[in-house]
Amino acid sequence: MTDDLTDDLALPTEQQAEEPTISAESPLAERIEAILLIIDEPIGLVALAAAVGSPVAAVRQTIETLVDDYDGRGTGPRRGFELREVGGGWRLYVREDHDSLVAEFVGGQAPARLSQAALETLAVIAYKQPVTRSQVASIRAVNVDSVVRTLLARGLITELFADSETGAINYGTTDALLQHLGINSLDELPPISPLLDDGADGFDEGVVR
Amino acid sequence: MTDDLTDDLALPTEQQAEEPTISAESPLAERIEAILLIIDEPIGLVALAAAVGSPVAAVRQTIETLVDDYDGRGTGPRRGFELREVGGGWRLYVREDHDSLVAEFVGGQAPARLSQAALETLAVIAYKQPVTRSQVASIRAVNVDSVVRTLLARGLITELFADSETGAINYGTTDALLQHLGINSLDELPPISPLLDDGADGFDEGVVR
Amino acid sequence: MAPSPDETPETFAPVGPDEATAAASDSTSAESIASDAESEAGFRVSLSNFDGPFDLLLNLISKHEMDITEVSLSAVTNEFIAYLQHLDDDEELDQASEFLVVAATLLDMKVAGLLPQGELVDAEAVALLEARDLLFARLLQYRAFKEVSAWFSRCLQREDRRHVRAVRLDEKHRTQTPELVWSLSADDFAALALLAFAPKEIPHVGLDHLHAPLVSIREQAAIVVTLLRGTESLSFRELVSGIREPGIVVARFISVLELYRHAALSFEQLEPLGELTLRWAADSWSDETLASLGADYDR
Repeated sequence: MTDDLTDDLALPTEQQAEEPTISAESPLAERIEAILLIIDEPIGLVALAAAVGSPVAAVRQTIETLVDDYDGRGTGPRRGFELREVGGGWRLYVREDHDSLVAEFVGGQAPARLSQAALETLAVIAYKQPVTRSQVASIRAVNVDSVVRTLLARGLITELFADSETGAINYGTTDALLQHLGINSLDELPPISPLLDDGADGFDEGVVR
Repeated sequence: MTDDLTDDLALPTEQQAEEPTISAESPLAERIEAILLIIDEPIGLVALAAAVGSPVAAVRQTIETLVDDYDGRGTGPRRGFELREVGGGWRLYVREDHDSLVAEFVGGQAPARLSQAALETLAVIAYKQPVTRSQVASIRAVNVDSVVRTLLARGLITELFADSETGAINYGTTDALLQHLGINSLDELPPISPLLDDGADGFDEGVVR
Repeated sequence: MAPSPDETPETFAPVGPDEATAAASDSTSAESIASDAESEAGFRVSLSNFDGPFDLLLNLISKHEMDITEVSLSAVTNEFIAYLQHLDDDEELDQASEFLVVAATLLDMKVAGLLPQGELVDAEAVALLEARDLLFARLLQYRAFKEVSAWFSRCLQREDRRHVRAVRLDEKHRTQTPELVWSLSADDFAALALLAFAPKEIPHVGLDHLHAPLVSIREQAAIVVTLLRGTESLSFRELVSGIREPGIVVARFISVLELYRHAALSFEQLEPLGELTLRWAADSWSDETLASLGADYDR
């Protein structure tokens, strides 16, 4: 770390001056890029700040600069990759325009699509978590055992804890699901809350005259 | 794509002397960057040219431009990564200045524990070896690419040989796994043979009723 | 388990695979099937295409372009019942209970819709309202999840096409990664392998082999007769005291009803759910009556 000393000193002063020279030229950007190049899962701002030894605020601002930079809104050309915030952290992705090119290069079969039953079960778990298998089954009115197993095997859901009384396992979604959906947190799920709060009871006034 | 127009024009101008027509569809530099972002091993110029669908000469020149670009000799800032030719191929590396940063980050990560998905995949490889990735994927009914990468990186499995016909790589387990399991050879793995002969079918009789 | 043709008459009617019940239900739902054939000849779907009763119900409702909240459920009840006829193999029967619950609720509603509505609010009407509300609520909830699952599907497909940087660490950094935490013994590992090789459909243990012991209503009636004749009156509670098997309690109750039909006993109940008092009332009773008692329940 000793050879980074000058960088470490140089950086905070630039930030103190509020913006002007935060430019991607800052060594902080380089250090962030170095980390981004080696991670194999999204890295959150706090973890990233700890890794590069800079304040979170500075890291956040530099990330924004890098996003712009890669998108061609900086001084250089647009890049073939982009920086996305997905599943609770930042990660380098091939720019969408080039996905078909890369797909052709890596070959490989498209991952098997989830069945409609699996999708619906996944939706129930995402919105109702923590939720037991039998609760999911009663919402869907079908046995969901094998579907839950598929979702577990794919790492889209996980066992959270066992109910202290019944011992029934409660399930929830994983960060991997967020990544597969391309969203950053469960807050980004489309809202359907009015229907979910209490199932039966809340409907009396609204639905039945 | 319209907003790429300036890039399209900007980059290839240098190349226009030699190869006037290469930049027709999308910026060659971007396409090269897209491929470079996802490769594990260095990629040769010819393979790269085939991947991006451009003449080797143009690819060579664009690579040179990118090297300069990442080193800060282009229009943008210097990058935290660099493009280096190693063993006859090109690949992105963390810039050496940041090696200690990366080392600290990697070493400071929480002691790793294999995920359930990784353990199950490892078990499949252990009992089925030599086995290809797609064979494992079909047994697990999920895409196992990233898990296989993890197991490789952890030294628990290794590439044995490429299938003479398909070129698919066959994987097997390493001595490191034997050590973890506390056994001396694969023969000491507890037998689960009835399942291996015929996969799913044999299972029903064995387990149910 | 597979019923042989001559056993079929006992099969549970709404889901029975046999021609007799199919024909019977056909006649009740003939119009709806006929109108299906006319209006949308293509709409012939096997029940297994529907992912549960809500899915089927939702489909039927949307086919008629009705709003769930406004829907005249009697219009779709016949069709729903008609589709239940496709529930005809053992595996589907296992999953049929939810279908039957929904079908029963639908039938209740249809009946209530056909009957003249009085001002009178009785317990049954309230229960029916509750059942309807519950069905609406669950159906709405189901529809919400079904709709949002399309969003999941879109996002997953879009993201499937994306490529993320996921590259092995360079050799020089790989050695610096923390030691792997390993806690599995060879036996654990083998157990894990078993799990990994298991078919992704969870094998489940069928309950088909479990049969409740048969209880004879005739035998129970004989006991009731013996007990009642020996005393002036007896409450039903006393009649079943000490009996643990629900099946016997039920059979004994049915035998009481049967004996009442034959005017062999009278009963008295002062308030709903109150004590049920039984009295022997037969002027002339021959034990031969017992022999034919409960014949309706014979298998």
